[in-house]
Amino acid sequence: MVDFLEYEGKELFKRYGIPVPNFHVIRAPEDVPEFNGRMVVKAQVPTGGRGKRGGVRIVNSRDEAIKAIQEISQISFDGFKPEAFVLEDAVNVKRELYISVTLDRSVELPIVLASAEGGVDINSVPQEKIYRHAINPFVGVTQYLKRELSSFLGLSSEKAEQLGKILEGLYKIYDEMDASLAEINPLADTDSGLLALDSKITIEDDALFRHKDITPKYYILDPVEREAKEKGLAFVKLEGDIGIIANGAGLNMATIDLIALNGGKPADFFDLGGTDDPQKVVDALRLASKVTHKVLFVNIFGGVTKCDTVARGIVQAFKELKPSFKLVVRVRGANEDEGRRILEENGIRSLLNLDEAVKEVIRLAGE
Amino acid sequence: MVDFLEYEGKELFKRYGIPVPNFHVIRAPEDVPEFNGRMVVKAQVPTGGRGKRGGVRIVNSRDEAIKAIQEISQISFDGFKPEAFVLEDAVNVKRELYISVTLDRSVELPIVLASAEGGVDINSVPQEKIYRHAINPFVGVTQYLKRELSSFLGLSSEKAEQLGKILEGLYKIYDEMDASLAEINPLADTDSGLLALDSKITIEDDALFRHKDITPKYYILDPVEREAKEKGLAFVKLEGDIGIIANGAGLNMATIDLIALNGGKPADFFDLGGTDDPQKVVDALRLASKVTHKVLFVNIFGGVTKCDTVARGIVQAFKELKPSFKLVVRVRGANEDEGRRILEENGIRSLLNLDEAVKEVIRLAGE
Amino acid sequence: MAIILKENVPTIVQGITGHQGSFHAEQMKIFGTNIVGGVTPGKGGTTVKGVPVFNSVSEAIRNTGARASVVFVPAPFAFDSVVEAIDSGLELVTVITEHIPFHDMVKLKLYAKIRGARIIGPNCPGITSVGIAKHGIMPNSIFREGSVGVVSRSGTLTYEIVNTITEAGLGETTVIGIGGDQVVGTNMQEAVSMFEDDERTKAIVVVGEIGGTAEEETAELIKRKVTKPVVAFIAGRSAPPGKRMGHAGAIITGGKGTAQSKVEAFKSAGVAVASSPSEIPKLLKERLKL
Amino acid sequence: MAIILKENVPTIVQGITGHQGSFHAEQMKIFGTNIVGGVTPGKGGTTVKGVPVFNSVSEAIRNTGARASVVFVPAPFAFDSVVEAIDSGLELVTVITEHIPFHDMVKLKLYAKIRGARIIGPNCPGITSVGIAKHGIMPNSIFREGSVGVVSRSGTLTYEIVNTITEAGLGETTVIGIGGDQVVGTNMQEAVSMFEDDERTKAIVVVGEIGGTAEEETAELIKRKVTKPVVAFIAGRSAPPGKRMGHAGAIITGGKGTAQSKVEAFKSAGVAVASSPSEIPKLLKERLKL
Repeated sequence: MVDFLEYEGKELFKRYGIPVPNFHVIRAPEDVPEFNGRMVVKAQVPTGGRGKRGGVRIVNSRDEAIKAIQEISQISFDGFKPEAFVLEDAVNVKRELYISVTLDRSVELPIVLASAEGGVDINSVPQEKIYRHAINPFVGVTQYLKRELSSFLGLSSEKAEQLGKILEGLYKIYDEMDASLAEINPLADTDSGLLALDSKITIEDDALFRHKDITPKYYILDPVEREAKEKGLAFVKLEGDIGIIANGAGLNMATIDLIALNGGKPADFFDLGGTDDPQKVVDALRLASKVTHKVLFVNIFGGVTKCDTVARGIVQAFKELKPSFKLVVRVRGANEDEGRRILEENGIRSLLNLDEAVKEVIRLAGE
Repeated sequence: MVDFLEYEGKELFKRYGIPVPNFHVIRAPEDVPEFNGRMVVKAQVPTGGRGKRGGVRIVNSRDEAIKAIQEISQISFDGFKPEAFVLEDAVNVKRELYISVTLDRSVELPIVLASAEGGVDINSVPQEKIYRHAINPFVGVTQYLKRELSSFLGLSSEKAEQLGKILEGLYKIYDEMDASLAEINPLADTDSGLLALDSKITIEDDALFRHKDITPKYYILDPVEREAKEKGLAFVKLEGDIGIIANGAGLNMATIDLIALNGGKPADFFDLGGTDDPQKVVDALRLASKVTHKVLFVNIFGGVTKCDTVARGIVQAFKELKPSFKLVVRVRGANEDEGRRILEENGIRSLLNLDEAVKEVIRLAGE
Repeated sequence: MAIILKENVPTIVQGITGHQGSFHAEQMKIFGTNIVGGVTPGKGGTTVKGVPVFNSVSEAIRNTGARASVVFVPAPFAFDSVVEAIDSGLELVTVITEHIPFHDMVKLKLYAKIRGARIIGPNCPGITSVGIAKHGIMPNSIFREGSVGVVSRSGTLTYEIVNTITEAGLGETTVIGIGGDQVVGTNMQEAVSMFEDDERTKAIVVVGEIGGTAEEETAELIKRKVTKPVVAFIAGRSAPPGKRMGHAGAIITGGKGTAQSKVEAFKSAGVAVASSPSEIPKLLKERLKL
Repeated sequence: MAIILKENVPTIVQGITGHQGSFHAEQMKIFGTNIVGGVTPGKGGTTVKGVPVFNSVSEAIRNTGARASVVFVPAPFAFDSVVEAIDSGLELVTVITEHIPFHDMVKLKLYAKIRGARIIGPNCPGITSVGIAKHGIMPNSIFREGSVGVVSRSGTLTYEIVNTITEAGLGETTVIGIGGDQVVGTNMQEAVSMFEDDERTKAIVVVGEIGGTAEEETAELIKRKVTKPVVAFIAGRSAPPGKRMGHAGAIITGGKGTAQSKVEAFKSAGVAVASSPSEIPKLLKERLKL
């Protein structure tokens, strides 16, 4: 998942005809231009609520702007330091509106969400104050949708026309950029028209093959999690002391649930997925060994991934890494006998029954 | 229906990434540039078969080009004089291919037609030598269609890629320009790649509201037909001596058929359509009076168009125009009594039965 | 029963404030159609001939429970109006509007399929199920309840023929004018197929014309599965090739769509082809052994 | 009978020359699936494990009469391959490929509706009708003919659960893995509805997970119309909000898609919710009074 920073999203907005205030991207104090009038300095961070933490300041001169930037640079936003700043014209806002295009999984279509109560997290707005309307990708934004939406937001006919164009641009971003979210919050209603004051654009990794110009930047603080992400490994970090490696997302989830149900604390899980490559097992164990676990539980139901392949990977990894954690292995399915034999030959005990294996894991974690 | 001239189509091709030879549009001899090498002069006329009639010449110098233009200007192409000329680089053609996108009424989808036997009227190419493939407008040109098409035309992988782009461009023209036909014939297969040597683009009048930049130019020789077209009146010219005015296209067709079936010769028909406006009746009669008819047959089945409205129009037109032809009026349906009364008061006899009216028309035409 | 319009469903008129829309809303009401509202954006809250007007189809549905609409809005806005009708959940959308680009109709037809809606038209007189309801602009006076199903590509020619059938002492179940355009929401084959399945319909009249291959495909269908007597009439027998005969769809191109081909196709399918409208009731009576 | 895969239809493998495609083509054949061909553009004329390879789906259909396909082509080409399959007239397209953008799936699903085709997946193990055929990658060894219908958003967890059911002496009618993505061709509600209508299926197992509202909607459906006993298992009960749990669709966002909400929805619909895979056969036996 690629999250665009505010300024990256706003550059996209400009390209798609969505009006934004004039702004400069500031990477260093010397980038700040001389200016007259009121402007706003905004920290560019991949996390919400920056305003409340002092990441947004009104400034009236170049000096004030530089001072603000220096001060904001000291703030940590959920662990992130600002990479850059937006310096933009301050706008007299009459109302803050909300509008976004995202996927509605229930109707399996893109949906427009809008509200006259913008500027806050849309999840905190009561349902009845949110306008929802599906868009069929084969038809796109219709005139009647624009009319309904403008009427819901109580806009004058002139602003209704502007909103229509904004909605078309936002839907085009969603569609052409394969976005999972294209959001303007707030969309400022001002005397001189509508203006996008902030942007939130998210693109799924799956679609990046169509967007070679986008360099994925992942805002992940945990180094192990980031390494896994960068290598395209399916690793999920949790809190706890029991590491889990399984093949398949569903089996992984079921495994952590079983551990938790029996009183254990899952630390993370690593999904071997559906390829039969022993190196992947070694990679998984290497990553696991970077995290302090008490117990590592390898739970395999062999299909595409064969039990013997996993066994070989485990044996190889243990030789290389000599990890400190205790290991519980459970193998079932394709080539389970061969897998168990390989493990046994290398002094690793394995179990067949999932419930029993989980009990063993809990026992070892409690030692 | 708007037909683009060759150069207008080629300008569109360039905009949509379809390769064409370098060309100049020549409206007067002084537009001809100095050049080296072989070029072609082509008359810009809204009709086919110009080559056979001397409308295309190879030239080797500016002087030759000017001479060719002057000579071609004397030729009549189905009654049309060339409005302009295309002067373009002569191309060494290895094969002439055909490709077009049009509507397939049977499957109700756009269709790609292609053949390795281009350069001739596609209707003269045997069916088995024509590739046909529907395009769903919600999906557009697919990769597998491009592969199939290139394989059908026997193109190398490099030219296959070029063909894919040409097909995409051609389909985009069809779709974005609301074309009813977007045709390249011939598409030249040359050593340096594929090149569109001619263009045929047709746009339905119905779609012109979306294309304000297109000024409809109608290539109609008959002055009455052209006047009707320009005024948006539904007038169809045939050969014969009996004029027909009816309301509705189907009723008009059925009326000319009945006339023909009974040995008469329909001269033209005018469709009053579905609006209840006496002025339209007057317009129809005015146009009819410009053509020499022996008999004019007005056949109305009143619905939206009321019989009394038509009657009033006829009376008014006869006062204004005093036409020389004999008139037969048949009115049925909405307000038929009132219509007949108005006609009778003004000394115009009318009939109720269609078959009888047709017999009367034939009788009068035979007098 | 009847086809398509099998019950008097609550119906709205899109574009009711226009000249045509208001006139025919009233005519439909006089026929007995359950017209419950109209839609014209910006005119919500007013009434036209006693019919309440709403700003949007969904507003009309919320207030009236409408399930079908008849569309009179001008061609440039028709695509959007039909999408609105379909999106809002209407089952049947009869489009009277003419001059809608066929590109729009290709898309609308596919879209209706996704949503399970039916479009009739455009550029058509609509549908009348005698004794049930009328959606469209056919004259109220020409019908008589009976057992003949009529499907036609034409408008006034349909009235002429229906009137002939009625005057001959026969009557109609449903009369559907599918429209004269190249791409129509409901086509001739579908209508004939539904008439075949309709219990009350005893004979089918098909009014075709030059252009396209709908008649040929209908003839194939008749050969394959239609057991009821069919009488056909083809308009445009004397039309020259390459000329558009008034209807957008009525044109012979590349040697295809000639009247001759259609007449032959029908004849080879055992269909009685009338050479004039007045012959139709005679052929019907023969086939129905009346 | 079974659901969806009711007979051993002639089937092709799209992307058969790849590692996964060729391996599973063979596995499917071993299971008894009627694999008649494969498609890889440019590899036409060759064979893979005795299966003839064609350049296009239409070529494969002309030569083999195929009516279904299993798709293994990489994600960037999957949209096109599925459109090709649908355009060529295949009825059932099972997509194993993972990482297809959900934008593509939204469109494919609508497109399949236009053409009357069914898509299963993507990012799924496929469908197995025990005793009939297997389309996909489920291990051949875990099944036993029986009366339990299984629908699951997962892959290996499905194998685990099916294996547990089989080892407990029960057996399956059809096992369908609908896939772990946000938008899937055939969804949980449809599968449950078809199991309800399938005569041979006596009980239904639903394997859900966090994310989306498919389970809640399925619970609604069960309340409304399902008479057969249903046992559910929800994966991800201990998953924190905002984390994508491996599957693209397994994420709790804006407070929606929690395991708690799903478990409660099922319970209120009278569904037995298992807290571990091994509990499922016990609950099944109780409900089936075995």
